[in-house]
Amino acid sequence: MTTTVPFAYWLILSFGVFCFGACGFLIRKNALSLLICLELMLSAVNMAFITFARMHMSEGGNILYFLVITVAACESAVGLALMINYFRLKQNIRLDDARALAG
Amino acid sequence: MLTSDYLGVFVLLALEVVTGVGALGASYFLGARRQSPRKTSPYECGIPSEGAENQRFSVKFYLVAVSFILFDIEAVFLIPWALSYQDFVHSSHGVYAFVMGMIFLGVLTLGLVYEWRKGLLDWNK
Amino acid sequence: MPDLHHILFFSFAAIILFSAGMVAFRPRPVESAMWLILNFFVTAGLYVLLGSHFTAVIQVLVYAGAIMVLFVFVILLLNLDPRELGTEGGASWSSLVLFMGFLSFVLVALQLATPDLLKAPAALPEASTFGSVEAASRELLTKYIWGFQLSGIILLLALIGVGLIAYRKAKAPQVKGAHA
Amino acid sequence: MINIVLSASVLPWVFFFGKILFIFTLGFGVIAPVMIWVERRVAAFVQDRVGPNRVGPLGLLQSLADGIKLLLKEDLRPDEVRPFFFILAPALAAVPAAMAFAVVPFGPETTLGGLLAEPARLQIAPLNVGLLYVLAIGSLAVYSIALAGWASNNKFSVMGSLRASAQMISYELAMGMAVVAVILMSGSVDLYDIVKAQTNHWFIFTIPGFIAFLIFVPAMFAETNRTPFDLPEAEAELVVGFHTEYSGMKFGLFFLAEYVNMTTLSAMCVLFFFGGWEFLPFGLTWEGIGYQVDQHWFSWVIPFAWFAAKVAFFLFVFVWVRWTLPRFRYDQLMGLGWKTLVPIGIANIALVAGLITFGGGF
Repeated sequence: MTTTVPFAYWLILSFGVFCFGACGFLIRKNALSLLICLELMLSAVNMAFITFARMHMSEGGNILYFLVITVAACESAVGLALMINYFRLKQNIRLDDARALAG
Repeated sequence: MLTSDYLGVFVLLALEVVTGVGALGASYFLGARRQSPRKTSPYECGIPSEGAENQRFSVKFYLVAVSFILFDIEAVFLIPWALSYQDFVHSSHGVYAFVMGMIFLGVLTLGLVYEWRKGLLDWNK
Repeated sequence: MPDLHHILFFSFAAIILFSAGMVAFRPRPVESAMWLILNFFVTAGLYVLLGSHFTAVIQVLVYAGAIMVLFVFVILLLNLDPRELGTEGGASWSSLVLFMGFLSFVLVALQLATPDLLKAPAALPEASTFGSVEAASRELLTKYIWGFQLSGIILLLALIGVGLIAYRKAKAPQVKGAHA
Repeated sequence: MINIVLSASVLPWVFFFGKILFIFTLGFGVIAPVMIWVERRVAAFVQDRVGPNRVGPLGLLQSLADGIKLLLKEDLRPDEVRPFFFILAPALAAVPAAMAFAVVPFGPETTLGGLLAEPARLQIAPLNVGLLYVLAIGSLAVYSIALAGWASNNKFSVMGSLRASAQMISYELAMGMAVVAVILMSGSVDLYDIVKAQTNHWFIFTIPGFIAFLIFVPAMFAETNRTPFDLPEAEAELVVGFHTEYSGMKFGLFFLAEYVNMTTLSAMCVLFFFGGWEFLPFGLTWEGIGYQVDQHWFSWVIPFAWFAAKVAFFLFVFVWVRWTLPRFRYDQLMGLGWKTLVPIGIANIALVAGLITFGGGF
């Protein structure tokens, strides 16, 4: 019982999802949707990892998938902490107002 | 067929969603319909609601959610370790697996101790 | 040749791409968060098709079950109204062109670089333990032990980081609002 | 008609859908209404009154009457409520709890008295990632509560849903620690092997198993928002918590979801610590005492009835505790979750690992 779909389709699908994430990342004006699009991009990258793991029949891909998920979780936790601090200072999370690098 | 294992899960999910939506649909059509302004205002023991509608809440809930994620992933990391632990013991690498597990648990307890000392866990202001 | 796998793959792929589009282009963060949860679920189904069950379960357990809970919590917590969210750029034409550009570049690259990617993949050997939980955990504990320990340390660092950034002692002004 | 059903090619599918329909009707149609009736009767008994006895013999049809009443009530939708999520939350309330039932092995491996070619498991989905699937589905129960509170746009329900979800995720962590200890002891993630690993001694009778059980029970109560952990729904403070704005069948679905959740968690507790469908510990399994599980096609019913009796006992404990224990204050509740259960869980994992490596077995 194996997948009979050529691996090219899997890679194109993962890249399509990555493109959606990247475009969403570039368009969005508020920090929350930015982080959500970031998670989408990371999920697309994971899809590519698993396709390559299945292509080369190596467990390494699955383990690397596991590690990428950990880093994604830490990144979203810290990203949201920064966003809450930003919200405390400026009472909104519009990214257009984040001009002064003085923080 | 490996995916046939998940067929059972899929059919059970379909059955439940159908019952959930079916019950709501039935009550939508069967139920009486008498809308009145008092009925559709937010419920506050009968008195008309006052105070800001969308309030903000203390950041404590966010901190609980964050520590939940980070400890949940540490628990998920422990599961593969626990799973292959007995194989390591049988192949006489028990001490290796034990030491690796204890290092990981130590890092995990370090995080918990940090949270405890910093007061992220105690709830009253 | 519509065998079961092709049908399943293309239906899952359609749902994933549609929900990814909705995540990127829906203005309100709540809806994009919900579409993202659906995306993670169907991706887990895709991983089952690929044969790696361990990653499918981890995807549901960690992504859809933990990270998205944090996002839904923050959305609930902040309870933003549009004024604070910032005017939405929306799906302007420039983004669509950008997207098409990315995609077409990859299609060409794939065609030229590795033609054998387009052939049907080799069958999974019958007794192979690829993707099963036992194989992944044995590999994690032997070959990738560094990844195992360093992830523990990364999680600890993230915890300390969040503790420093987001937590103020009671004296600082809380996020304005009732004390829950 | 019978020989069509029994012909070799159709039988596996009949067996497959038979299992699903059996578990589904049992879970939604039988256990939830009977549990509502049991709860009201036990509550009445504790408070020295009679409880429902008008509708049907001994009031058994009372929950059916309530169900029809809820169906006929008005589908009230308060204004400025987020409509899509307001309806999505109750519809998906019972789904995670019932989905976890797909992996519960409710009986021994059987060939239905020779009808099936090779012994098939009495599980809807024989996944080898059983326990991880249960944890994954368990972590989705938070969404319906969080959405319900946020969608009904009412101060009390948002506060109630925030508190309820914060409590659920904290105790989910404690449950994860208990589950890791069970995996360590049984050495496998498949629920079937966990039950098989308990043939000669149930995990409740081992020291680390008992500690894991002590962690699992409060986590069970907290996951289903039952007393003593039902502060988010405490009538006195928060009106009714996250389902304040819900009435009619939507409230009925939340009510049903609570009971399905209780059944799933009791089944998990029986599987992890009380040897699932096996008769007694210390080798007295069904084969041990000479009962042929595979003789007739209906002979799996006895072990299943024994498993159902154990689950029923835990459901009774749920109801019994509700009318005896006082309610926790919220900071005590979170303190217990984070400051006692999680550290004990970590220490228990270290204890089990040490016992297996150096102590030669727990």
